[in-house]
This record gives sequence, C-alpha cells and structure tokens, in this order.
Amino acid sequence: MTTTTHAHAGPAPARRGFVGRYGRRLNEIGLLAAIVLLYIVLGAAASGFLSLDNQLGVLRNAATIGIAAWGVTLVIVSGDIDISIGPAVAFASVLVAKGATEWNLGVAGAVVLTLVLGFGWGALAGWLRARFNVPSFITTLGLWSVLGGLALYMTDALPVPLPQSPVFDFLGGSFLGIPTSALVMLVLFAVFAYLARYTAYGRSVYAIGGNAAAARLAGLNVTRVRVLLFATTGLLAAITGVLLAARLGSGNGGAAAGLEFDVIAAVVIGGTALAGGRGSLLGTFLGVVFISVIANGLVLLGVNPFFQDVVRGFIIVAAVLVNVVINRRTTGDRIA
Amino acid sequence: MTTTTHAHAGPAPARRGFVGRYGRRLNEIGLLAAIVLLYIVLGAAASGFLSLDNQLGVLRNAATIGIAAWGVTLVIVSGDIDISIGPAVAFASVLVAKGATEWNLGVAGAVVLTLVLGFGWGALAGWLRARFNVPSFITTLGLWSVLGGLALYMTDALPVPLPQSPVFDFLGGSFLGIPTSALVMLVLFAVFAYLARYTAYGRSVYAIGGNAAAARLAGLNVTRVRVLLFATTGLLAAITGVLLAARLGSGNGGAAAGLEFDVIAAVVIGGTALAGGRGSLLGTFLGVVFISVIANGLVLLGVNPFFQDVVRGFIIVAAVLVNVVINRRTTGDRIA
Amino acid sequence: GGRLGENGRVGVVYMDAQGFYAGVRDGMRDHSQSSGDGLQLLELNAQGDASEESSFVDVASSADVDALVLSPVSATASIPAVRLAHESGVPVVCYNTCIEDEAARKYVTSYILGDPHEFGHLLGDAAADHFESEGVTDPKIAVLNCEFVEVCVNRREGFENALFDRLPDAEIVANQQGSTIDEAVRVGERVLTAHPDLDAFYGEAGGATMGAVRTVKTSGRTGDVVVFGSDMSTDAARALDDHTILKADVDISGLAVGRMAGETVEDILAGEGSGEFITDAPIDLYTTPEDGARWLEEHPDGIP
Amino acid sequence: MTDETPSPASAGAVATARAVTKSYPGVRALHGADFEVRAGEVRALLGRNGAGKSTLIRLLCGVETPDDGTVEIGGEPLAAGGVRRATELGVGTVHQELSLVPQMSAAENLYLGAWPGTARGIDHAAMRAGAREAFADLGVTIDPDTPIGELPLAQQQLVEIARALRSRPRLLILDEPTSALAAGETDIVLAAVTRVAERGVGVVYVSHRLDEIRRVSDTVTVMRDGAVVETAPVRGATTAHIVSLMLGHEQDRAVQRTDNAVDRSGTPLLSVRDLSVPPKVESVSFELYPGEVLGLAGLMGAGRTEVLRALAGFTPADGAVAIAGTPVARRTPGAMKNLGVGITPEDRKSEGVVPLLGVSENMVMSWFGGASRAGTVLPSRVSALGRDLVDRFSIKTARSDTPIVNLSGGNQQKAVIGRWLHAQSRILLLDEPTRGVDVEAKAQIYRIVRDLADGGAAVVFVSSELEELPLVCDRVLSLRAGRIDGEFTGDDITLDTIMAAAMAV
Ligand SMILES: Nc1ncnc2c1ncn2[C@@H]1O[C@H](COP(=O)(O)OP(=O)(O)OP(=O)(O)O)[C@@H](O)[C@H]1O
Ligand SMILES: Nc1ncnc2c1ncn2[C@@H]1O[C@H](COP(=O)(O)OP(=O)(O)OP(=O)(O)O)[C@@H](O)[C@H]1O
Ligand SMILES: [Mg+2]
Ligand SMILES: [Mg+2]
Repeated sequence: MTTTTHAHAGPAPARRGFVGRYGRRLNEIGLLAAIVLLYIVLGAAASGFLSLDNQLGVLRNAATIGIAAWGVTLVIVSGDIDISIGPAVAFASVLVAKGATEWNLGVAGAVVLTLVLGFGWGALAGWLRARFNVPSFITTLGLWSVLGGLALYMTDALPVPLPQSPVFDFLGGSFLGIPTSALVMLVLFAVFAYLARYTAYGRSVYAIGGNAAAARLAGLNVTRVRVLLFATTGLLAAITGVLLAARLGSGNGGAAAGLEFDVIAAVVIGGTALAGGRGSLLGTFLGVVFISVIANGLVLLGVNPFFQDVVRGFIIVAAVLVNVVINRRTTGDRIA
Repeated sequence: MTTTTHAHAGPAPARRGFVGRYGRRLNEIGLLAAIVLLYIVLGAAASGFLSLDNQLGVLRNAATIGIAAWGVTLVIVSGDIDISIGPAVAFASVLVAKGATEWNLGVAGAVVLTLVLGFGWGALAGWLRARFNVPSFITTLGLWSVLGGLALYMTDALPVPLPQSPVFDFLGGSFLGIPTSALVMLVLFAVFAYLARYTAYGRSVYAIGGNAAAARLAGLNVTRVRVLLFATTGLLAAITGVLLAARLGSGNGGAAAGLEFDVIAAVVIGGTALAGGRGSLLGTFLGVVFISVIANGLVLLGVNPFFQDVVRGFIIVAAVLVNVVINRRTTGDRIA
Repeated sequence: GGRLGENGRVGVVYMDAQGFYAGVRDGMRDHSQSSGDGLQLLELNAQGDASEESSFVDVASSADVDALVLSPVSATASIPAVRLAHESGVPVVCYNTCIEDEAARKYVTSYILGDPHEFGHLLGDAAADHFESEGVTDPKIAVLNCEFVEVCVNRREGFENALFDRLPDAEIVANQQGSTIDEAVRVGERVLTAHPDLDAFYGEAGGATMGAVRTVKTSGRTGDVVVFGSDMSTDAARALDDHTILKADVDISGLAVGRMAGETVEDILAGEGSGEFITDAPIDLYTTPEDGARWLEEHPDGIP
Repeated sequence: MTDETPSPASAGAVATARAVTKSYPGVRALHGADFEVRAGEVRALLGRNGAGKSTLIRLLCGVETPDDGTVEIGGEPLAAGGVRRATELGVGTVHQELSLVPQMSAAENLYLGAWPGTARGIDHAAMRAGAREAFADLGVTIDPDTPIGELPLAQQQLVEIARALRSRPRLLILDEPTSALAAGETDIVLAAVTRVAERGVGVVYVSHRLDEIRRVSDTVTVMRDGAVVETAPVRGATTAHIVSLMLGHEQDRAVQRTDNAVDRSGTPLLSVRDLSVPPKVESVSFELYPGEVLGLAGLMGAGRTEVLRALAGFTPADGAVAIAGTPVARRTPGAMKNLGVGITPEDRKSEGVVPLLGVSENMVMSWFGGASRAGTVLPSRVSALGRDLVDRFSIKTARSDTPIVNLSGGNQQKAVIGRWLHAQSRILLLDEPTRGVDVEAKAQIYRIVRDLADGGAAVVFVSSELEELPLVCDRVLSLRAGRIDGEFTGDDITLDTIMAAAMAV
C-alpha cells in the first residue's frame, strides 16, 4: 500500500514548491510591489506626494473605503455582494446629524441610533438573501435605492450641520497626529483579520463561499452567518457615515456617491474572488491602499478628473486580470 | 424492465399538472396582472395617465430601457451580467454627435461608427470574460468607468449639438404617430424573442447559463457565444445612445446615468434568474413596461422625486421576492 | 372626483441635488398656498441628466400641465424638451438656468434669471476687497468647481473678471472638480498639500464652499487660507458668522426664486403676459458676520 | 437503422489512441497510454480513482487534445478537431459528471448543440418527437417537456445515454454511467449497451462495479497511474487478478462479512416512529442500537435520501424521533447535530466538500469548537486534528492542508465521514458513501464504518449497490415507494433477498 500511496501523493508535493509556498500569496506580493512602484514613481513625479500631510490625507481617504471594505470582503468571500455602501454611508451621516440636532438624542444617542439602524438594515437585506434566496445583488440594489432616496428626501439635499461636540471633533480630527478615522480603520482591520482567520464565524464564511450546500450539511448555520455578514456591512457603513459626518461637520444626503464601486474594486483588486470562497483581508488592505494612492496621485499629477475615471477603469480590469491569471497558474484547474 | 421504468416515470407527469403547465409562466401572468392593476389604479388616481399622449410617452421612455434590456436578458440568462449600459449609452450619444460634426463623417458615417464601436467595446469586455475568466461584473465595471469618464472627458461635460438632419429628426421623432425609438424597441424585441427561442445561438445561451461545462462538452463554442453576447449589448447600448442623441438633439456625456440599474431591474423583475439558465424576453418586456409605468405614475402622482427612489427600491425587491417564491414553488428543489 | 392633478398642475424641474432647489419648491408651495390655486406640483430632480429631463418634460407635456417651471440641465441639450413643451402648448418658465438665447426667445415665456456671470462677479469683487484690505496684491486662489454644468463656468468667468480687473497679479493655481462636500474636502486637502502658499479657495457651489471651509479648518490653516463661496445654507451662514474662514458668500435665494416662479405662473394662467422676458432674481452677497446671523434668523428651517 | 455504422464483419478498430500523454499542472494524468477498441466490442476500462480513465476518455471524445501521441477515430485522426469533429466521426459520450442543463427540457438536452433546424429556426416539434422516439428506443418513458432538473437522477442519466446514442455513433463511451443508478436502471443501461454492441458499435465502459463488467463486457483494459497495464478477456480473469492489476499489488484481504452481536436490550440510540415526508416517505419506523450498522436498501427514488435528510433535520417531517430515549420535538439541523447526528450526502461534489479548503479544515468545519480555545480557532490545532484523522482513515494526501479537490473521490469521501468523527457524532447517516470510489477505497470505507460501529456509534448505511449491504450491515431495511417493506438480519442479508424485496412489484 505504501507504494501506491507514494505514487499518488507524488505529484502533490511537487506542486507545492516555490509557487506552492507563495502561490496563494503571489497576488498580495504583486500588489505590494505595485504599491512600492507607485510610491517611487509618484514620489519622483508629483511634488508633495511624499509629504507627511499628504500621506496622512491618503490614509484618511483610505479609511472611507477601507472600513466598509473589511465587511464587503467577507460578504464577497461568502459568495454574495453588497452594492449599497455609498447610499448607506450618506444615509448614516444624515441620521447621526439629525439625531444629534433635530431629534434631540444627544451625541451619544445619535451615534448609537445610527449604528443600530445600520446593523438593522443590513440584517434585513441579509435576511431576504438568506431566508428567501433573493440574490444579494437585488436586495442591496433595493437598499441602495431606498437609502439613497431617503437620505436626500429627509434633508432636501441640504447639509444637516452637526452640533459642536468634542466627540465629533475627536472623530473628525486626529489622535496623536493620525486621523481618527484611519485609526478606526486600522483597529477594525485587526478585528476583521482575526475574525476571518481565527473564529468559527470567519471560517464558516469561507466554507459557505466555497460550497454553501456542503457547509449546511456540515451543520453550519448558513442563514445566521449570511444575516450577520450583511448586518456587519450595514454597521460598518454606518460607522463610516458617522466618521464622514464628523469630518465634514454635517450630514449630507448626497455624500459618498459611488463609494460602493471603490470598495468592491479594492476588494477584488486585493485578490478576493467574486465567485466566493477565496480572499484575504490583507489583500483587501493592499487593494485599499493601492486605490487610495492612485486616486491621490492622479489628482496631484493634475489629471483631468473625468480622465481619472478612465484610468481607474483600466486599472481595475488589469488588476483583476492579473489576479485571475495568477490564480489559474497556482491552484488546481479542477475548479473552473 | 418496463415495470421498473414505469414505476419511476410515475411521479413526473403528476407533478406536471396545472402548476406544471403554467408554472413557468406564472411569473409572467403575475406581472401582467400587476400591470393591469397599475393601469386601473393610476387611471383612477392620476388624471391624464390614460391619455394617448401619456401612453406614447410611457412607450418612448420604455424604449430607453427596453432596447438594452433585450441584450442584457440574454447576458443574464447566460449567467453573466452587464452593468455598463448607462455610460455606454452616454458615450455612444457623444460619439454620434462628434462623428457627425467635428469628425466630419456625415450622419450615416457617424451612426455606423458608433454602432461598430459599441459592438467592439462590448466584444472586448466579452472576450476578457470568455477568454480569461475575468468576472463580467468586473469587465463591465471597467467599461462603466472608462466609457463614462471618456464621455465626459471628450466633451468637458458640455453637450455636443447634432447637425440638422432628416435622419436624426426621424430617429428622434415619430413614425405614424408612434415614437421611432419605441418602434425600434418593438422590432428588436421580435428579433431577440426569435433569436432566443429559435436559433442555435439563443439555445446555446440558455445551455451555457444552465451548465456551461455541459455546454462545452456538447461541443458548443462557449467562448464565441460569450463574446457575441457582450458585443450585442454594446451594440444595443450604442443604438440607444444614437436614439437618445437624436431625441435630445445633442450628445451628452452625463446622460442615462443609472440606466444600468433600471435595465437590470426590468430583467430580473421579468423573471430572469441572476444565477443564469432561466429567463424569457416576454418577461423582460413586461418588466420594462412595469418599471416604465411605475416611473410615469410616480411622477403624475406628484411624488417627491427623491422619494420616488425609495418607492422604486421597495418595488424591485418585492417583485424579485415574489418571483423567487413562485419559482421555488413550481420548479424542483434540485435546482438551487 | 379627487383625481390628483384635476385642479391643474405645474411641472417643475430641478437641475440637480442641491439645497437651492428645496428653496425653490418651498417658495412655489408658499405662493400656491397664499394664492389658494391648489395646483399640483409634478417634480423631477434631473440630477444633471438631460435625458431624465427630456423624459419628464414628455410626461409633463402629455399630462397637460398648465406650466412648466424648469432649470434646464443644459443650454443646448435641453432645447428639444423645451420646444416639445412649447409645441404642446405648455408655457415654459426658466429659472436659474435657461436654454440658448435664440431658442429661449422662441420657446420660453419667461426667465427668472440670477445671472451667473454677475453672480461670480459680485464674489470676485468681494474677494478683491478682502485682499486689498489685507494688502495682498498677488493672491493665489484655488477653485473647487462644479463645471460639469455650464453655469459654473460662467460663475468662474465672472469671478475672474472682477478679480483680475482689480488685482491683475492674482493667480488661479488650481481648478478641480469638487461639487459635493466630501469630494471637495478630498480634493481640497490635496490642493492644500500641492500649494502650501495658497491664499484662498473659491467654491463655485454650496458643497464646494463648505468642503473648502472644512478643509481649511481641519488642516489647521485657519487665518491663513480664506474661502469665498457660493450658495447659502445653515452651515454656510454659521461659517460666515464665525468669519474666520468664510469671508464672503454669494447666493440666490431659492425661496425668492420659487415665489417669483409661482407669481409668473399665476400671471401666465391669468393671461397677463408680463412685459419683460427676463425677470431678475435678486443676487445677495453676504460678507459680514452680521449678514450670517441675519440669514440664520430669517431661515430658521435652513431652506435657502 | 444501423446502416451508417460499419457491420461487425468489417470490424476494424473504431478508435485508437497511440502513446498518448496528458499533463495537468503538477499531475501527469496519462503517459504513453495505448488503447484500441474494435467495432462490436464492449471494452471495460478499469482502474482506481485517478488512474486516468476519464482523461483517456476525454482525449477519445475530443474534449482535450493529447500533449503527445495521436488519437484516431475510425482511421481518421482527431487532431485538434474538438468535440464537434469527434461527433462527426461518430463518437458518442456519457461523461462521468452529469452534463445536462437542468433548466432545459429533456428533449432539448437530448439535442444539446445539435438542435434540429429548419430554415425558419429550430423545430421544437421535431425535437419533441425525436426525443419521444429516442427514449422509447432505450426502453424508458420520459416526458420530453419536463425540465431535466426535475427528473430523478436515474432518468437524467438515462437521458444522457439516449443523447450519446442519438447520433448513431460508431464508438460509444460510457464513463461510470451506473454509479448513480440502482439495480433496475442499471439493467436498462446494460441491456442497451449489449444491444448497441450487437449493432456493431464499439463501446468503452468504465465502472468500479466488477459484477457489471462481467455481465456486459468482452475484454477489460486495466489502467494504473496513467498507463495501460493490461488488456485481457473478461472471462478468463479472476476478480482477484483484476484487482491486483489495478492496485499494483494484492488486496490486503478480501472484505468479508463480519458478524457481530448487537446488543438490542438497552435503549436504542435512535428510535424513529412513523416518520413521514409527504409524498416521498410514509410512516417509516425503526430502531437503531449502539454498535449497529443499519442498511437502507431500495431503488432510486425509494425515499432513502429523504429519510436521512429528515432525520438530520434538513427536511421538515412528521413523526416522532427519540435519541437515546429522549424525544426530539424540534428537529433543526443544529439541534440534531448537537444531539450527535451527522449526515454525509449522496452527491459528494455538490454537497460534500468545500473544494478550495484544506483537508483538515473540511473535517473540522463540523465543529470548530473542537479546534478552538477561548473562541479562537487555532490553526495548529486544526492541522493536528486533521493529521490525526488523516492517519486514522489512511486518507491519501500529501499534506493535511492540501485543498480537498486535489484528492481522489474515495479519499474525499473518507474526509467527509471523518468530519463527523471530529464532531463526536454517535449517529452517522451515510448516503451512498461508496459512490464512484474504487475497490480499495470501498474496502477501506467498509472498514471505517465497521470500526465506528464497534466504537459504539450507530450507522445508517444507504447504498444503491445492493451487493455491498451484506458486507457491512447488521440489519437491512428495504424501502419501496417511501415505505418499509422488508427487514433482514444476520444471514438473511443476501443479495438475492434484498434485491427481491426492493424490486417486488
Ligand atoms: N482538469 C484537471 N486538472 C488537474 N488535474 C486533473 C484534471 N483532471 C484530472 N486530473 C488529474 O489527473 C489524474 C487522472 O484523473 P482521471 O479523472 O482521469 O481519473 P479516473 O481514472 O477517471 O478516476 P475516477 O475513477 O475517480 O473517475 C488524477 O490525478 C486527477 O487528479
Ligand atoms: N432535492 C430534491 N428535489 C426534488 N426531488 C427530489 C429531491 N431529492 C429527491 N427527489 C426525488 O424524490 C424522490 C425520492 O428521492 P430520494 O432521493 O429520497 O430517494 P432515494 O431512495 O434516496 O433515491 P436516490 O438514490 O435518488 O437518492 C425521487 O423521485 C427523487 O428523484
Ligand atoms: Mg473518472
Ligand atoms: Mg439517495
């Protein structure tokens, strides 16, 4: 029997040579290389790019994309998608502003209300997905339309000023020189990286994305995980909305337009497969940095803002193309 | 031997009773009922809704959604998605306007150029999907960004006036009292309904959406079909863009924003499954009518424009929820 | 009976999602209430999209609105829609923006105009006043624009005319898109980084203005960089009141325009074609803290 | 009817593969294999999982082109012509994986890729008529309009076979056509194969069921590790010899029926009263004691899967279920799992494994708690637990974190069973655990099942391969049309008795 075992096990170790060991990280390594290259090029070409202020600015903008991106990574790993982020952030910024002013909930009350509602609308979308099998593209498209409409309807598209409050000053400001929103992003990154890799919940997400039917038969509570996934992105969008309101000093129904595309782009550039089952938070982190640096660089280089969209489109497709090709090389072909 | 066979074939015919025979049409019947109900309610509640003029207006607006929706139906049936419609239409409208004026191609030349390019960029997206397995959500997201950016960049967001031409007058006007764009929509509907059901191409699309591996094993050229599918939606978007330019008398880089969502909503409301393999053009037709009538009704009822988005979001989710529930009832559980 | 719109209706088009248009709507409502005409408003927010506008005008015309009050998205792309309305016998009232002059004379009954050039000009003058009083002769100014709509280009031209007239050494060092507040903040920060010696921002629209104010405040450049802005809101009024960053703000009151539009429609329905084609909408320049405080008092609900 | 196909008299080679080699990234699936089939011959192709049978077949029918070597069909080189060329040359194939489009009708699946057309488009009526005829020809009654996905698996498989035969091939390839079928349908398939071969068609028949091969084929080709080992007449070869050719060594010991006394005096571990899942299952009652392996026999669609799924809480069902004497009122999957019930699915690929996850993770996912400390899943514990299970079940894998797709079917199956050992389940519901696995792996799975029972677990073992039930089960229930209609214990469990009960009319 040993001989047979040997003959069969034979090819496998061969496959795990250099490529095998780094294969699953190849995409992340590539992305890191691309970011380094960007820094070199932009540092040379765009004056002020390397300044501390600008780098902190990059970080702060990264936070707007990043916080939601951690949650969306898990949603996409589980084989679903969430396209409601932009309007959800705008609506949350309106909620917190209205809560703290018109509805007299106090600052803390308004923040709590916003986070709870964010969790709630996410859970609702997740429940429709999990319980009734409504595709998540549709449930979150519905959310996109409803929240975006409500945010503008409730404010008449006017900014809702926040009250003066040390809490908002802190949230919109800096702590030890680093923007608070960036700190929140980093802390949440640590939380999610841990969640994804070291908890039953996180592992379930990967199992569900890899094969939901198998996960269900193995006794995982697929419905609960799915509801939680969308509830989490709702919560993260709400957090982003609160931070955005604090930064802008007001809640804005039209803010964060198109953010969902940046978030999804960051996630897939980071190597998470839209088909589910594969992806990492580190990859998403690099994707967020990549997108933020490029956006910053294009502005500093004085590129026409419309043309920036053109460049961005090409970059997204190119990055995913590279990912797909790398993945095909390094993992078994048995999965199409 | 016959007995065994017989015993087994038993349950199948039983299952195909009333529900079996109409099951697959149940969604379309329900949608038709919903439309009739809408007509009754709106006819009673909103003055002017039933006027001929208004109905022709509904039809003209339906054309903007419908023409692209025929192509997107097939794309979604094949298991892919195309989210590039809005910017593609805007870009096409710019192309035809620039072609006919700045680039001196003449009216016919400009129209041909636009259609050829539309076919071309669609084919490119399809090729990336088919050849390299880049998810179509990404390839068309790239297209969305690139075309939208180019359309605004090339025009500085200013409208490009069309030259006076009987061709554009005809395209933007009416024929025998019916808007030309609506006629184009209806003709293309007939073409696509035929294509989908009575040609090898159409059946291949369904086969690929139902089980791409099986389709490939059966000798279908999956790559070619996929490229063609996206090329077709590119072409249809270009046609919509030309008609829109004719109607507005100019090419507009910012036109048709968000059209992709209306198109996708119409398709899924019409009963086409985002998972692929199932869907009909008749369903999409009804979905287009449903969405157009609702949009018209909300305006006539004087609903706040922002709140219209809220209503629309709810309706999309509700319609798809009903579809999903109906489908689960009528088709075997074996298909997820 | 009770079918909606039986007592007559007016179609209203708002160009995009700015607070100004909330003012217009409230102004029209106000007028309608005080005159008791019971007109139904059919509204569209075109979000800058000429095709949306065109569909809506279709709907409104075939629904036999008594008048169409619109701020066209584009001077050229909106012509067919306006012509259609005109040809369907619907009187058209432009406000804020209008279609090209020649076409407007043919198809538009009345135009409530807050001249964008004048609008920019007033602010440019105020900016020049400010710099002259500070003794700066070569201010470096960054523009946060909304130039995907044509009026914003006109606003800037007006601004530049006034400014360069008086301070020929002034310089526009950057002109980037930033019409919503979050976009403006993002772009504003980068502009500050790229131009450390910047003296002022010019915000072409409400979001751009407040984004610039916010940028200056959060990057600790208060007192160093000032802002000249457009469009009033509660937020802007407060900033003006504070007067450390926002030095001047120019505004056309949506409420006032709405009321004027209501009157115009009433006149038209009554058959009293008002003599003048163009009615000037008042352009208000706010330059002092007192101006800000007064605005807040006069607009308790924040609708401009 | 058979005039296009060459008569047996002119019998030459209908298909020849010479020195074909085919590699996938990291695997050499075939190297230097020679293969030839003659007209009118039924050639069995044998070999363990991963020996390269399906790969050889994919080369013969044009799905893949060899890296090296040539393939000829009826003397014509296939070259890079693909499936279309192969079909033109007269190859009809039933692949190992069902390759049907679930949403399409039976008729349309039959004509997939070769829709009958008129100048005005596809002729749906002709398609329906043709399908009715083709099914009748095969001896089955299937409504051509039913979407394939709504048909039982067996009928789906029969539609595939009808499709392979539709173009009147001169070479018919069947890759494990009966792995999902029970005795009744298997007979239909075997009869069809014999009939087709008599018409002069060359048939390649892959199966892991040696008894079938004896019934249908003339010669057998054995493959091992990507090469052809031997081709011999079936009649002359003993089973032991064939098996040793497949394995490359003698089988350790033939599987034998082990009689062990089950103690039925205590409380049953699982007691089921009047379990009903209308309309598929009616009033099923039985008791299961620790240490017992209970077989569920029955034809395709008898309702066995449904019984298991209901017991594990996946389908709502009427009736009373008690575990270790305690009645379970709310049977949800979570509750049943916590009570120690584990289920393995009949379709390993679609419901069993999470392909991209490692072998260990596929096993610990039934109970992450077992690999955690203070709510933290420890990767080191995951791999330690995984390695332990890999050793206990002798799962052949290079590493315990190899993605499970890279394992052969039998080893995947062992991992899926191992999942419940990790979750410390006491009641195991195994649905077709030996489907599509080779002889050696089968023997290992039997042994695992027996070991689990000997360790105090109770096992329900469902199989369509009735001949394996006597080997593993202490007791067998026969299910027909959702009802229990027979029970056998001890020496009564023989192939004949079970078969008779299952098929009785
Ligand atoms: N598409 C593929 N990509 C990578 N490796 C593959 C692919 N197809 C087959 N293999 C590998 O090639 C080898 C031969 O596989 P093949 O499917 O031909 O075996 P088989 O004899 O049909 O086995 P079984 O009895 O399980 O069907 C195996 O090691 C398998 O893992
Ligand atoms: N998920 C399902 N959806 C629809 N029909 C099903 C499903 N599962 C089984 N069936 C059908 O229900 C009947 C009972 O099937 P069940 O699977 O319980 O029987 P079985 O004895 O286990 O047979 P099999 O060997 O096919 O699993 C059959 O006609 C089968 O085709
Ligand atoms: Mg095989
Ligand atoms: Mg079964």
